[in-house]
This record gives sequence, structure tokens and C-alpha cells, in this order.
Amino acid sequence: MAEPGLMEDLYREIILDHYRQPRNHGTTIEPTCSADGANPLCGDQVRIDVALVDGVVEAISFSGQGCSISQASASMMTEYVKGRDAAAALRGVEAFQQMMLTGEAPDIEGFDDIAALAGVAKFPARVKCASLAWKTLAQAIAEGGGSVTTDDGSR
Amino acid sequence: MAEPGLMEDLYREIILDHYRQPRNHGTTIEPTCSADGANPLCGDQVRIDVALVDGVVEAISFSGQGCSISQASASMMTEYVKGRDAAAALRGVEAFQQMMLTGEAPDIEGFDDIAALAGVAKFPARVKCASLAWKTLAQAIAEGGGSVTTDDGSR
Amino acid sequence: MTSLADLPAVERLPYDIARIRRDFPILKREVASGARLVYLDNAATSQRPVQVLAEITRFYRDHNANIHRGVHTLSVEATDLYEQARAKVARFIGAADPREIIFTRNTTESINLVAHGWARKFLQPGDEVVISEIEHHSNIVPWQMLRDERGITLKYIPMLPDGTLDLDAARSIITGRTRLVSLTAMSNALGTIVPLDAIVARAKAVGALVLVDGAQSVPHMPVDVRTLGVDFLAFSGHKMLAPFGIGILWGRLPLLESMDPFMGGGDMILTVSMERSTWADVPAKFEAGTPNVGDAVALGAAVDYLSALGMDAVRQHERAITDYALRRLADVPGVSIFGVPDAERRGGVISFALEGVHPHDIGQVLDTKGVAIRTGHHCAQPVMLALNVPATARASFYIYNTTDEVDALASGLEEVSRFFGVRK
Amino acid sequence: MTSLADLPAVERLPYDIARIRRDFPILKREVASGARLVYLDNAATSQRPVQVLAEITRFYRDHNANIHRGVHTLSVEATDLYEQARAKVARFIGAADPREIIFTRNTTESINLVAHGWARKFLQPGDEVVISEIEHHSNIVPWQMLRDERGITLKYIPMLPDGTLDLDAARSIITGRTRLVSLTAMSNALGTIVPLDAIVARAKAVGALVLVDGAQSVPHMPVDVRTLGVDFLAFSGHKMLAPFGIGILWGRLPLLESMDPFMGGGDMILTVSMERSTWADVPAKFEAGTPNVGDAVALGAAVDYLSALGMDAVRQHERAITDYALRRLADVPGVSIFGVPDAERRGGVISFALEGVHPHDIGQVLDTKGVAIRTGHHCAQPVMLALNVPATARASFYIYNTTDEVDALASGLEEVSRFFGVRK
Ligand SMILES: Cc1ncc(COP(=O)(O)O)c(C=O)c1O
Ligand SMILES: Cc1ncc(COP(=O)(O)O)c(C=O)c1O
Repeated sequence: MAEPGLMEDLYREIILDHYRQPRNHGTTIEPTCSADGANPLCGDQVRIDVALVDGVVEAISFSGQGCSISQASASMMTEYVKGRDAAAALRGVEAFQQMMLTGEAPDIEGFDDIAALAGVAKFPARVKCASLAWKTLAQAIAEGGGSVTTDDGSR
Repeated sequence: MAEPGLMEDLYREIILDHYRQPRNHGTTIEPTCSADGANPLCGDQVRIDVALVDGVVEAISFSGQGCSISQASASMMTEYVKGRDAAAALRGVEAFQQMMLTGEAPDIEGFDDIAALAGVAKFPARVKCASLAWKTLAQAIAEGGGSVTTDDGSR
Repeated sequence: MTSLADLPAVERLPYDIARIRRDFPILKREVASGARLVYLDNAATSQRPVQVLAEITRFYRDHNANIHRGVHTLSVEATDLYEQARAKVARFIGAADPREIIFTRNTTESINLVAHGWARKFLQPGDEVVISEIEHHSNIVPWQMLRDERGITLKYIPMLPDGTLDLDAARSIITGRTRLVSLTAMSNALGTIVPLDAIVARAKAVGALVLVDGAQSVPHMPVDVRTLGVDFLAFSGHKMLAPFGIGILWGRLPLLESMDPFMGGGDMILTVSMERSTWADVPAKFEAGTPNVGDAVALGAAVDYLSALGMDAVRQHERAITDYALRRLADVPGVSIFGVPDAERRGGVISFALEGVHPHDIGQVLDTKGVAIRTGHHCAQPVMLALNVPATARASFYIYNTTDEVDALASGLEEVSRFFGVRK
Repeated sequence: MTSLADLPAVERLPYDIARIRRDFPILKREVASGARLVYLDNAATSQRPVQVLAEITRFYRDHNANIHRGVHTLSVEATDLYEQARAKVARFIGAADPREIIFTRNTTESINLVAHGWARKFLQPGDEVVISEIEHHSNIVPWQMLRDERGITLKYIPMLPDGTLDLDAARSIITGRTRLVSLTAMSNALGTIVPLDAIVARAKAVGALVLVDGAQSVPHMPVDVRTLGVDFLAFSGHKMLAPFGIGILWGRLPLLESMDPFMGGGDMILTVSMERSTWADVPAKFEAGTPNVGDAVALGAAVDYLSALGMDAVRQHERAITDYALRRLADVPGVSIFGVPDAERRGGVISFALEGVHPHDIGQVLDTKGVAIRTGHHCAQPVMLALNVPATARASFYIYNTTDEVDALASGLEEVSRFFGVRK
């Protein structure tokens, strides 16, 4: 691209890789809990299915449509939570939201790839895209199901 | 006054004279028709009583409160219509309204003093004051009574 | 109140695009990447020429006061300027009387005013309001709220796959129970120009009123309420070179006079006592509180600017750009354009998709090239549902856009394709 | 959404009247007679400093775009500036959260919003709304309209002859059926500062909400919603150095969240289908259609300007001017002043009569001396009725007024007396 700085802040190679080859996308699992997320302003939608066995995420799958940032973020999220327990998963959600506010990658195990999304914080219009899958995951695990939106009345 | 031009356009000596010594003000007559006029923006109010005998204004009286322009205009109006027939009175109203639009004194009998009010046309905020008594007169004569306001939704 | 006869004539200027562009200094701006701005988001809001900005400053520096014909000089001047702007707008759309022009905040408020002041007063449960599937949310939600509150029936003229309205269906949807047909003159999502004539004729035949949402037509083509034959016209200053914060509702005078006020407060009353109040005449009745005097005056300058160009010339310029863009974008691999294929039946709005790339990503990458387009549902979710897409990318043109800028969009899109390099 | 913590601090400046006056070039203007302007109509609208005008121009020249977080640079910038202005206003009045700030057109719309979004949703026939006899029409008419539409009861706290409220009466007027007490913090007709504390305590004791009309208080004195302890605060930008066209409603967040939207349209929705729509969160829910972005941003600059002076210093300056004016005008033969006699209990607003001269004539003659005052009922007809006058003459002060200007007013009045030369 013509402007390496700006574009690369957002579209790191690893992000494009997850976008082109999403992990755990549309796979068939036997979920114990699921949630739907929507970003009505963009039309992004995601569904997260989770198989929690003895408090541990045994399997996870996502489906839906969205931009590269939302799809890559969902893909990375599934990789991060798989095999972790519910508490660790929710700590991940917390760390991710924090990263979207500060633009700083958190020092937390398993966030190596995910840290590539830290640059999104500079693009306020895209923060909601990146957060969608994480918010939806929290809904599925903490509430056992339901639906969320990323809209909070802000512009 | 310090600024002869502007102030004298509005406050001609003859106007102040009518204001200080209003003619036909608060006199007791036996009216055949009456009307009330209000200029709600300024709080000006006027009541016109007319004794029409055989189509001729035999007697006329006004009462109410208002600024010098509205009081002087009312006083001059009563002098003008007294002794004229209804048609001539309404022609006077017409000529007066026209004068408020154009700022030109009309060439009509009996308007000599009244022509001093032509300068009011330059002061849009005062046109309603000057017109109040005339509009009220028209209401009394043409409609036989009732009430009018000078408000027309304009600013 | 300034009468139409008192307005100075506006001198017509030749359509000189270089001169026009000089009037918009923002067009020389660069974005963070260093690329020069290519502003193609005009359906969302236009840019403002220096003449309009100068008018705002002049108003506040030289004449600023509250209006209502105060006796002091500034107030008289401000009142005159405000009423002159009203007369300019009236002349611009061919209204017979400046009192038919109500100043609001935007198109949205104009439509809500009709829903409150007219529909809530005159409509009964079971009465029908007809809108269409291609409306902006501003011409949908107020009627849904009215429906839920008052039990009226809300009906939609469907959209055909090419983004036009189903006129055959319209004929049977508009019935003897229809009291109002409220339609956009041009879709902001697809650019479709709606053939109002046929629908207006049908509405009139059944005795219904017609409201036209002119948010996208008044800024871009000649609009004359005398020939339209409708009852209300709503539009926004900010889409036609004027500042934000000033919108317009035009209505036929007897109709406006028959309506209830919308908001209560200062300036819209004749008398107030503790027991009851009486209303001022039109237009004051609908302009409660201190109006947006400064932006109304600036709207007058915007209308003068457009009148000097001539709305026929504006439309001609935009048609030419749109025609060029439709052809140029069709050549970009992977691009598909929504809506009618010819520039004759659409305004300067092109919604499109790029295969394998989400609109958000298109917009983001184009932004680094300086090209500003809008992505999303364009406040027309029913259109998105009908097209079965979550969102579109939309480029929209105005008086200052050039074919070079269309080329910048097209080559930007080629880079977007290369960058994402996906063919799903 | 910009958070309060993200806002840069505003540096406090000394109260230097000469510097302040230089910021308002209109004060150097002459009227037609050649006299220098003496602007004493600040309760109607303030003048605007160059800093605010520059902000408007800067916004439109450099950042203008529609908001809603479009992906392109201009839209991101415009959104940020708009939300920053919201945060600045929140900080200015001590609001905890910028989401509690709704942008409207003016105080009038803010009050109508509460009447529609809260009162129409929650009040039942027989419920009571309490206002006062000294309210501006904007805080009377919306409640009369609600009364006539919904059968609520509207009660007035009476005015005493000195222009203050009858607080004893207030205690019995506010009852267990009172759901809302809506009061001005300062009368625009008489300058009376209302002792809100006692009334708020009574309202809270009976479980009623309190709306404060801050149109005359927020521009002129420190106002902090944390210490006020009320539920809504309405005010207008144009009375506090900002442009026309931007007003504010502050409300407690849970209360705003419980309310129905007012107008329907773009930006206030979450989803729209042909069948139904869902609402966006606060504040977007109440800001239907394209907001007045430019003037909101300029309001941010106005708030910065006032914060740099410090609202305590503003109040102190105005109290001093008012104190001087009360004494100076009392010396003019024939002048009688309405309202409380001390500057401690009134804002910088003085309504007066001149024996034998109608207010219109006072205003007209003063205008030829450059002195701009307001004459009429000041949108407070019940006050005029209570005082038994058709109108008053009103001088009102702001940050840039000087004692020299008060002298110009006083000597102007002496000339008025001489000119009309009547003692009825
Ligand atoms: C006390 C008070 N309330 C309300 C208003 C109405 O303000 P606006 O006209 O800006 O809506 C005013 C302005 O005159 C006022 O002084
Ligand atoms: C067709 C149409 N109608 C209504 C609107 C709403 O205009 P505003 O946001 O200025 O109220 C728009 C603006 O996007 C539009 O394009």
C-alpha cells in the first residue's frame, strides 16, 4: 500500500491472514451456550457457539458476516479461548476491551497474535467491529446466551 | 435631539402634539359600533367607538394605552374620519396601510397631518403601532364590531 | 416579513468548475496519509463555500441580535436578514409566499412537524399513511411512532430489484383510506429518482395529501412546488451548501394554518395567560423559541450561490459526472453497482459492492488515498434488507466534483481489491 | 464518545475587561445615527467573541463532514469534535457523564423534549405539574399544551409584588400529586434569582422531579448539577456566547434512559425494519436527524471562553454592574425599577418604567444614542399582567458591559424624558 504507516497500523499481515483463513469458522460443534452479536451501524453480525465442559472451552465456533477487522478478531478470539477455562476467557475479554481503549497490547498469555489488533484503537469507527466477537463471547459464557449490540448511543 | 434626521423622521412635532393632547380620547359618545384592537407583542390596546348616523361618522372616540406612535395615529385617525362617510373612512384605512408599506404620503384629502406618520415605514417595528387604530376602525365599520390584532406571524 | 418582490435578483454565473472549487478551501486539504481530499460523501452533507462562511461571520460580527422586531437597530437588522432568508428560500423552490417557509433544524424535524401538527390532529385510527421501502429512516420512524400511538395504518410501496418503486403496486396501495403519501424524491441509498408525477396523480385522485422528502432533490436539481403539485416539501440546508442546524418545511398556506403547533414557547404565541394561550400566525406558530437566525441567514447565501449557478446547470453537471462514474466503475473488476444503470433516472449517488471486500474495509482503504465515501446502511435499513446486504459503499457527488476524482475512486478501488486479494 | 478525563484543562485568565471587549468587534459598531453601540440586550441573546466565530469557520474549512463515525478522516474528526463539545458542556455544569447532555436547538426545545419524552409517557390525568408566575413562555406553553391534551393539572407558584416567588404558597401548592416542578433559576423579565433550594427540597419531599430552566442562570453564574440536586436542566447556547441554533438538555442518565424518544428519524434508532424500530441509547435517542454539528463545536469554544474567565468572576462582574446600574438609574427622574432592589438577589437584568413614556418610545429614542435595550413583554406576559403594565423597558448586562455603558443608558433616559416632556 502507498501509506505503510497508517494502513499497517490497522491491517497487519496476521489480521489479513485470519480474515482470509478464519479459524473455527462455521465448524459444527455441540454447544452448551451460544450468543448473537450485532453491530447495527455496520450491519456486522456474529454468532458464537461454545462447548463448555467442566468449565473449560472444549470447542468454539463462530459464524456471521462482517468486515476484515471483525472477522479476524472473531477468529483470533476463538483461538485464544479454546482450551482455556471460563474465567480466563472472561479475563481475555476484559484485556481486549482495555486494549481498544488504550491502544496498548496487554501483557497476557496467549495475546501474541491478538496484539496486532491494538492499532484498531486509533480508528474509533472500527473499535466496535473489533469488539463485537468478544462482547458476544462474554454474553455466551457469563450469561449463558442471549444477544448483544455494540451500540452505546455514542457516535 | 442629537440626531435630527432619524428621530425627526419618526417623531414629527405634529405627532408629539397629538400624543400629548390626543383628540377624541376617552370622550363619551353613543356608539353604533365599536371594536377592540391589540398589538400583543407591545401590549398596545385600543378601543374605538363610532357613532355612524346615515352612513356618516357623527362621533368617534378612542381609548386604550400604547406608545406615542399608536396614540398619535389613533388621535389623527379620529380627526380624519369624523364627518366623513363610511366609504371614505375605509378609503382612509386603505391609504394609511399603503403609506406604511411605501413610506410615501398618499395624495388624499384630509391626510395633511397624517402624512407626518409616513416616516414610520422606515421603522418596521413601529408599523404595527401606527396601524393598530386604523385596523380597529375598519373592523368596527366594515364588520360592525369584534376585535383585531396586528400580529400576522411576521417577526 | 420580506416579500418576494423586495428580493434583489441573483445574477447567473457560468458553470466554471475551477472557480467553484476555489470557493471550497477544504478541497485542498490533505488527510493523515498526505493524500489530497477527494470528497465523495455529499449525500451525507455537502461542503460549504467561503461565501456562506463569510455570511455567518458577517452576521455575527455586524448584525447579531435576537429577532422579533425589537426596536433597536441590531434587532431590526437581524429580523430583516432572517426574513430575507425566508423569502430567498421561497423564491428558490417557487413558493408563492414566504410565510409558507418554516425554518426547522433539518429534514427530520420537518417531517416530525407534519406528523405532530397535521397527522396527530387530523388522522383517525384506520386512516392510512403510505410511504415506500426506499425511504430514509427520517421518513419511516415518525410514521411508525404515529402508528403505534394512534392506530393509523402504515403501508409501503415496495422497491423493485433495480431500486425503483413498484408503480403498479402503488396504484393499489393508495386507496380511499389513504390520507397522506410521504415519499422521497430521490433515494439517498441508491440514487433512484422517484417519478413523483404518477404517484401524486393517484394520491390526488383519492384525496390524499402528499409530502415530498426533498433532502436529496432540492440540493441537486430544479424543484418547483408549483409544478410538483404537492402539499409539503421537507429538506435540509446542510446538504445544499448551508450550515448544519437549519432545515425547511414548505407547506401550502391554508394547510399550515389549519395545523396545530408542534412545540410550545416564546415567539409562537399571540397571547399567554396562566389559563390559556393563543397561537401566532404562520410561520411563527411553528418556530417556538429563539430560531437559528445565523444559520438561516447563511442558508440565504447558500441559496444565492446555487441560484447563480442555476439548478439546471447543477443537475447537468451531476448527471455528467454520474454517467462517467457509472461507466468508469463498471470497468473495475469485482465492482457491482446497485440501482438503475442510467444517469438519467438517478441522482449523483452510487451505491456499490466490491467482491470479497466488506464496505468498511473499502472505505477505510480509500480513506488512506484521500477518497472519502460513506459505508453502512445509509439510514435506509429496509433497502439493505431488500438487497440482502448488510451495508453498501456509497460515493455521492456535488457541484465541485470532477471526473479526475471519479478516476481517483476507481483506481483506489483497484488497489483495495489487490490489497485484500480475496475472491471468496 | 469523549470522556471527561480526555478533555484538556482550560487555563484561567484574569478578568480584563479591555481584553474581553476586544474579543467582541461588534461593540465597536455604530448605529445609523453615528452613535457607538451600547449593547444592553443580553438577556435576549449575547454577542459572540472572535474565538467562537473562528471555531465555526475552522470547523467548516478544515473538518466538515456528517458524523456517526463514518470511516473517512473528516467524519472521524467531525464526530470527535462534536463529542468533545458534549464533554465540555458536561464538565461546565458538573455533569458526571457526557451522555447526560442532549443537544437541542434551544431551551424551548429542551423543555418540549421533557414534556414529550417524559411527561407524555409517565403522567396520568390528575397528576400535577407546578410552574410559577414568573416563567418565560417556554416554560408555560408546553405544560399548557400537555394539560389540554392529557388532562394533567397545571399549578402556578404566585409572584409577590417585588418579583420574587411566594415560597410559603409554594409549600402548599406542591403536593403529593405533584410529579414535576419546572422553574426558572432566574427571571428574564425581572432578574429575580429564584432560591431553588427550598423548592427543590419540598419537591423531593413529595417525590416530584425538578426541571430547572437555566436559560438565564447558566450563562451568568456558576451552575453545578451536583449541588443543585435537580433532575433536568435546560439552557441555550446563544445566550452564552455560542451561536444560535444549539441548546442543551441535561438530565440524570437513568431518567433519560427511561424516557420515550421525541422525534423519530436517522441516528436515533438502533434498527429499523418495515414492521418496527428499536431505539439507540442515550444521547443519540434524542438527537434525531443530522445534528447541528458546527454550532455544537462552537458552543464548546464558548464554554471554554467562559471557563477561562471563571463563572464566579462573571457573576461578580455582573453583580457589580447591576449594583451600579440600580443606583444610577434610581437617580434618573421618573424612572421606577421593577423587582428586588439589591444586586445580590438578582441577575444582570433590570426592567423599568419611565413616567409618561411608553417603553417603545424609550427604546426607540435610546437606539438613536446607540443604546440597545429590549422593550415589550419579554415572553413573560403573566409577569406583565401581575405588574399591571403592558410592557417594560429592560436593560441586561453581560461580561463585556461597563459602568460607562450604564452611564450612557442613564443619560439617554434623561434625554428621553426631556424629549417627550410629558408628566401625565
Ligand atoms: C428564562 C428563559 N427561559 C427560556 C427562554 C427561551 O430560550 P430560547 O428562546 O433560546 O429557547 C429564555 C430566553 O429568552 C429565557 O430567558
Ligand atoms: C432522503 C433523505 N431524507 C432525509 C434525510 C434526513 O436529513 P437530516 O439528517 O438532515 O434530517 C436524508 C439525509 O441523509 C436523506 O438523504
